[in-house]
Amino acid sequence: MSLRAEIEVRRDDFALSAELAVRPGEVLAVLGPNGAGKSTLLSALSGLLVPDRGRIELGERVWLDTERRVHVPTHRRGVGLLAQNPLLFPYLSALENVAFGPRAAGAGKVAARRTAERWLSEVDAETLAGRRPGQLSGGQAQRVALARALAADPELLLLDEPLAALDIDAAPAMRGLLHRVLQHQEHPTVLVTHDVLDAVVLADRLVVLLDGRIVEQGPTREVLARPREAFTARIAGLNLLPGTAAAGALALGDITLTGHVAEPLDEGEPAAAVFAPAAVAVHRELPGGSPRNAIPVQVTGLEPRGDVVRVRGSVGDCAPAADVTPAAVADLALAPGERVWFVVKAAEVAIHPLSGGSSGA
Amino acid sequence: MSLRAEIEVRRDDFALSAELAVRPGEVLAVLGPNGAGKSTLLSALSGLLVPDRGRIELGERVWLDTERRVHVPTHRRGVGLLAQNPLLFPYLSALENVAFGPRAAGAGKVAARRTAERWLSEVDAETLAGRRPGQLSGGQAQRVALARALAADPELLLLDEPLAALDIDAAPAMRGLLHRVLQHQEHPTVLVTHDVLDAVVLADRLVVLLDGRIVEQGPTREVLARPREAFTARIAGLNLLPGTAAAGALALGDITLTGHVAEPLDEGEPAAAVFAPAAVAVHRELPGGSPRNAIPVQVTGLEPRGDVVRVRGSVGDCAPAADVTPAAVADLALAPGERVWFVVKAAEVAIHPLSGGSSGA
Amino acid sequence: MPGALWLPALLGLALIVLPVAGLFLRVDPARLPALLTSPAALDALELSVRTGLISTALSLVLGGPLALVLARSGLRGMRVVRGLVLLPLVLPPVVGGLALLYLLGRTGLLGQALDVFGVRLPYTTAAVVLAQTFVAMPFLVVGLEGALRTAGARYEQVAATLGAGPWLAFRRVTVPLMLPALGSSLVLAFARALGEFGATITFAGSLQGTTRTLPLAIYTTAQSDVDAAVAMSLLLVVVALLVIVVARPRAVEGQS
Amino acid sequence: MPGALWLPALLGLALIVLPVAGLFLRVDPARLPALLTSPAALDALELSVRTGLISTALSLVLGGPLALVLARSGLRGMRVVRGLVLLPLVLPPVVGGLALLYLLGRTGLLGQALDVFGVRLPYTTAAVVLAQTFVAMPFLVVGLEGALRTAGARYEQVAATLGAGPWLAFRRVTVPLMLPALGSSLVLAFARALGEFGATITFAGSLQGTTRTLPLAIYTTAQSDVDAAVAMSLLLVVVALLVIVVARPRAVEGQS
Amino acid sequence: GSEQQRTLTVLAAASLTESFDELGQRFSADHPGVRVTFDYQGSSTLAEQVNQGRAADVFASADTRNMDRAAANLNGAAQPFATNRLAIAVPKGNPKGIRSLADLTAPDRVVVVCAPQVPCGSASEQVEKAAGVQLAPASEEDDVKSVLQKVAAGEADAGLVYVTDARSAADKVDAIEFPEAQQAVNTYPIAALKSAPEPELAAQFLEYVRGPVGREVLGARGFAAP
Ligand SMILES: Nc1ncnc2c1ncn2[C@@H]1O[C@H](COP(=O)(O)OP(=O)(O)OP(=O)(O)O)[C@@H](O)[C@H]1O
Ligand SMILES: Nc1ncnc2c1ncn2[C@@H]1O[C@H](COP(=O)(O)OP(=O)(O)OP(=O)(O)O)[C@@H](O)[C@H]1O
Ligand code: MOO
Ligand SMILES: [Mg+2]
Ligand SMILES: [Mg+2]
Repeated sequence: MSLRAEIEVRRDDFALSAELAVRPGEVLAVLGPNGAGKSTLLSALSGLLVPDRGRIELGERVWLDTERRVHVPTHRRGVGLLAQNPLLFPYLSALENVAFGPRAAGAGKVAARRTAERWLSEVDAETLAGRRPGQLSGGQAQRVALARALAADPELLLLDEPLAALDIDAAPAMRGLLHRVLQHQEHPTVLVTHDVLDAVVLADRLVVLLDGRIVEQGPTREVLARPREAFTARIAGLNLLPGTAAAGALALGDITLTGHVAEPLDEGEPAAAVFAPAAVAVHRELPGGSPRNAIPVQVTGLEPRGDVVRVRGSVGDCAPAADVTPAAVADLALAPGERVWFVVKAAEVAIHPLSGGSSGA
Repeated sequence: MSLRAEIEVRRDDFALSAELAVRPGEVLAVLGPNGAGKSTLLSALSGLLVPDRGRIELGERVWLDTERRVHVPTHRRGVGLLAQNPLLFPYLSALENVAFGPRAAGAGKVAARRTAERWLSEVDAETLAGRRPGQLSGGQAQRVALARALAADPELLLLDEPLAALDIDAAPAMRGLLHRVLQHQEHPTVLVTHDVLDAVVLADRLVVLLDGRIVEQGPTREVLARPREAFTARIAGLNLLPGTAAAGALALGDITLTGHVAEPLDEGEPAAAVFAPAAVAVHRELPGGSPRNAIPVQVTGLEPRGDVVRVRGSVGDCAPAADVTPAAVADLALAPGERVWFVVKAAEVAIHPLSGGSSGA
Repeated sequence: MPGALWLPALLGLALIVLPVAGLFLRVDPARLPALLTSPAALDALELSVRTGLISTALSLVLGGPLALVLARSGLRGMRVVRGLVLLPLVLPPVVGGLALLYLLGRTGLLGQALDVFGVRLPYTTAAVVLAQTFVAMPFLVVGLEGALRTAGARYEQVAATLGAGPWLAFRRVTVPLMLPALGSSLVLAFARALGEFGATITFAGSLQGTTRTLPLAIYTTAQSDVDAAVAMSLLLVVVALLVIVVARPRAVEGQS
Repeated sequence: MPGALWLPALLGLALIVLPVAGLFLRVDPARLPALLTSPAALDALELSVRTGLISTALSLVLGGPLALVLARSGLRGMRVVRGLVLLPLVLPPVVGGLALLYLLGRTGLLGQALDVFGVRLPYTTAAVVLAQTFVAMPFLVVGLEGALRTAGARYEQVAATLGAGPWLAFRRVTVPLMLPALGSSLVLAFARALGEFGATITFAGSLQGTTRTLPLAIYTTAQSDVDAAVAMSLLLVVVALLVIVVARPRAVEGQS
Repeated sequence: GSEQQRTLTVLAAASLTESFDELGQRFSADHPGVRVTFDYQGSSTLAEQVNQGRAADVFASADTRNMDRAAANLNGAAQPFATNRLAIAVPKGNPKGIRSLADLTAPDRVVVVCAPQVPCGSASEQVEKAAGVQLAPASEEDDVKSVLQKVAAGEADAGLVYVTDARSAADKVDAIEFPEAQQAVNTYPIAALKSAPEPELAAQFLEYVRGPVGREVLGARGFAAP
């Protein structure tokens, strides 16, 4: 059964207007900045919030149709929601919390208990079975909440940042668990996340929500490989510089960037140059020699990233990044405010058309 | 004023026993898996939880001394705690929430408001000033809570995962903010985090908590560069294979790994080989030629990580990782269960002594 | 908690405890055993406990759902209904008894109809229960409704996302969440039912063994012997304290 | 909310509303204006509202801190104190009045001491206020304490980590958090004070303009003219509903 | 033998409590297998209850007015069985040395009376008029027992109560009789009720109360014959 939804929610100074379709077995990742409306979207899908206008269908069943005044209440939707706040029932043990869904679905006490035990051990929390939520740490509570949502075996699974608060071991483990679970189910799933890794590992398709509107949508890797929005590019870890197309190149004010053009581009058409920070070299002076793309930037920040340092620069409205070694930072005496050159080989730059006039990063 | 603490907390099946010292202006990062006792530690430092035994001093002032029955209540400690749950006062606007600390410190209405406005704009939430917490998204609430904690300008700042729930733009921005704030203050700070990046960027020193005990401690980069615990190694993004020292090498069962030995090692002493996943090449067949370290592993998982794929292997109790390109994954037809060789050049391997008998990864 | 608040708190406690303590200091211990084991006292005690428990149960069965409707229905006009529920509290109990009498008495609106089936309520033990329920139920409703609003519907929503229908959510979420509030509300209602006097004497009369509950017996005794009446009050107080302090299940008090 | 719960809810509402409605249907509208504007009725109304407000305020000032102590002090023995606070609820009000009389009356323990200073409480309006406070305060204490325990100390702890001392945390955290519960508890206390009869007549007597509150006036009137008394009850009910439904500030109801 | 047991239900004015309790016991003793239960309340409340269809055998009121209100539900005419008159009740030993109604008007005297709406209150008004004094009471109570109780507790220097009430509390109050009391003699009527489940017993009880035993018991409590 696939999910088709068209939702409009209006609040004082925020409006959500989204249209989505998720096929059976498919996982749709929703990414977007804080306050973009991700949680609001899940609330509407789950029926906890009644949109001002819209239509939601799962397979043949119409869950919502504001025009025909149809509104199926949450518990009849067979929807499972893992909200941003775990909200474990405080008077039940972890095990009883997880058994709640199976019990609600009609399972006997013993069967529900067994199911709950299985899920608890899946999230690596079997030793916490007897604890009350008040006795769990933040990450432990999050894992139990995840187990509870999964144990209910809903027909539409809605996950709001399921891997938040998890430690460095638990996060990959839970991600792996979700991967296994989601891969083998026939129901659609909507997954809200801030971590592109979750989207990459878990989702088939990806939606980027900005300010209540869907600005990008498509197969995960495709959207990430060819981001059209600066936000998308940033989550993809790629630099995206928007400008206008020129023959085999991109004009960015008075800078021209050459690169590999994926699709035919008309001159003057809006387009973007996309490249990885790792492909960027930083120079104090404009280097001579073989033709290269060189962008004059002002350094705005330095962020260690594991074994490299990410140097953030600013040029016009854009903030491209370069990953360099700590040694290079020291050699170049890089510091915020310094003016340097970001140099990137043409072979590393992809130039994509941009739909609509999206603004700079 | 520096913080010196020695704390023992016992619960049913959990015990925390930690001793720490944080110098004025220093930031101490606390890392550790879920349920390790990080939040418990902060509760004890803030005075919300009275340890069973212990002593806490900030500068000359004794906050806690269970032997002499001294217990200074939280509000007299001048301590600021950003807890894992934002817990904004629900009946106050975002601005009033942030102004609470300055007001408590005796600032006038107008002055407190100005301070609050400044901090709200620091966390990029000035537009949310008038909102009630119920009208904020998860990430927005987190930012307001951070502003509230900082605006109180405490003498000891305790932050429990301050960057959780933040989006890809907000997290670096808040990290930058914290960096600026923490760098210029003379008070000690204790920062709990799951993200090693936070520790690297923000902390001078690092403590690793495992199961209620401090297992590693030292200057951040030093600890991360020379992890003695598998957990530390994993958060550092490095592989750590524990074994016993042999001349210029490490014996790991019947495998011998050669590498750079940082400190003199006695033969037979417990030691570990540490190397980056990026330094690992994956081969189907054991490659011939110049001497290399080759470890036979079984593939247990594949995780896309931005533009590379992290291949997790298992050998004995250890789970080393290799980062390879997606193309390589396809070429080698890597899949869980396959048996392959992890090959790493001796120059990339560092061999460190291990304190005590820490177990495998 | 500001320490200075202990002063008014102790004053408040004194205002309640001192008069009652003073009252009982007047009781002649020598007369106590005889007074407390007289058939009149024992009959009244038994009747009071029995009717008090029944009307508390009735308050729960009717008032619990009413509280839920007030807190959760979200209908307009609930403000007014909430006010109506408080009426029995405002009305002097005697007027409440009159109201019950006029409704359910032989000439009353409903009483006439009941009479056709041979059911006559006034002056029966059932009338005592009704009178007590009338005055006690508002306590339960107000107490529970407040707690329901404070708790909000969050956990019920979580239950819905786990597939729990309204009944299941009610049984397994609302009820357990409300246990502490339910406990204190039930105690309030039971205490009020136990102490009920005016509505009972007006609607149910005062016949030993049938309708003369402990407060009524105390009143009647006071007509001739105030000190004996005070001694009987002691019985009432002891029963109430037993219920409140000892019998009240710990579980119901919530996690502290 | 399970739909089936509407049935008992409506039954419960009917049990409260029908008798009261039936009562008022008996009132002869022609006599109403004269009855309600009689000096006796107006004096009583004025006295009731005045004393009711004062004793509600007193209940707040003494009972609020008491509730806080019960909920937050964490001392042992609070179980028993909590039981003691409920005593005025269990005691038939007349016995409560006696208790006050024996403590504060001319021959009473404290009364004798007060007499030395020329202070005599019985038969004064102050006695009415004391009697009403005695019976009304427990409502406030129980209602507030329940809400305090439900809310827990989390937010007060947050305030402490922001440097707020006990007073500031009390004023800026506890009080605003408790506003909804405070609202309903105050209404309960006011309603109970307004309806108070037995303790007042026993401790304060019944004199028009000084101590004869509306319930006392109603009772006295009922001795000779039941219908007139019922009409006066209408006055009481209207005042109570006004306070509860209209005057009760919206803010106090909490965010729904 | 509960099978044979019959129960007679008597509704009686509160001021009859002690007398009727004793009468009831003696009636039971004279009529084996008969139990008498009493409901003592204010006469007006009882009259109202009778009119609302309360099933009982006998109604004894403290005044004719309330008996008249219940006229429609009486089985036969009400018959007087006792009279009562007011007295001044003062705390034991009469500390303020009160001798007459006029002594009650002294400014510092705390005097308590019944409200005019209840029988003892209207009687008080009549005697005041007869004595030509105007009392300034501290409180107007709803029943005699409340007045008595305030005097007994020492909260009032004096109160106007029935002789019978004063006598029942003889260990706490002294009764001071005064001549004007004769101007407001109160008659107690008794009647069987139409709704009586035990009309036969009701008739017997009426006889008993009005007969020699009744007179003896009532007389001992201070009631006079009608
Ligand atoms: N009850 C409310 N009233 C008014 N505005 C609200 C309310 N709840 C949320 N909002 C606003 O709606 C917008 C969308 O909120 P939502 O919670 O859906 O964001 P989100 O995408 O989930 O963000 P986050 O990543 O921080 O969780 C935000 O701007 C938020 O401030
Ligand atoms: N009230 C309690 N009673 C008993 N055990 C508790 C209680 N609170 C926490 N614990 C346990 O104490 C341990 C430490 O908890 P703590 O919250 O300090 O962990 P943490 O390091 O902050 O974890 P996380 O990263 O998940 O937030 C955990 O095992 C937890 O289950
Ligand atoms: O015996 Mo009465 O009716 O209280 O005056
Ligand atoms: Mg959200
Ligand atoms: Mg924690």
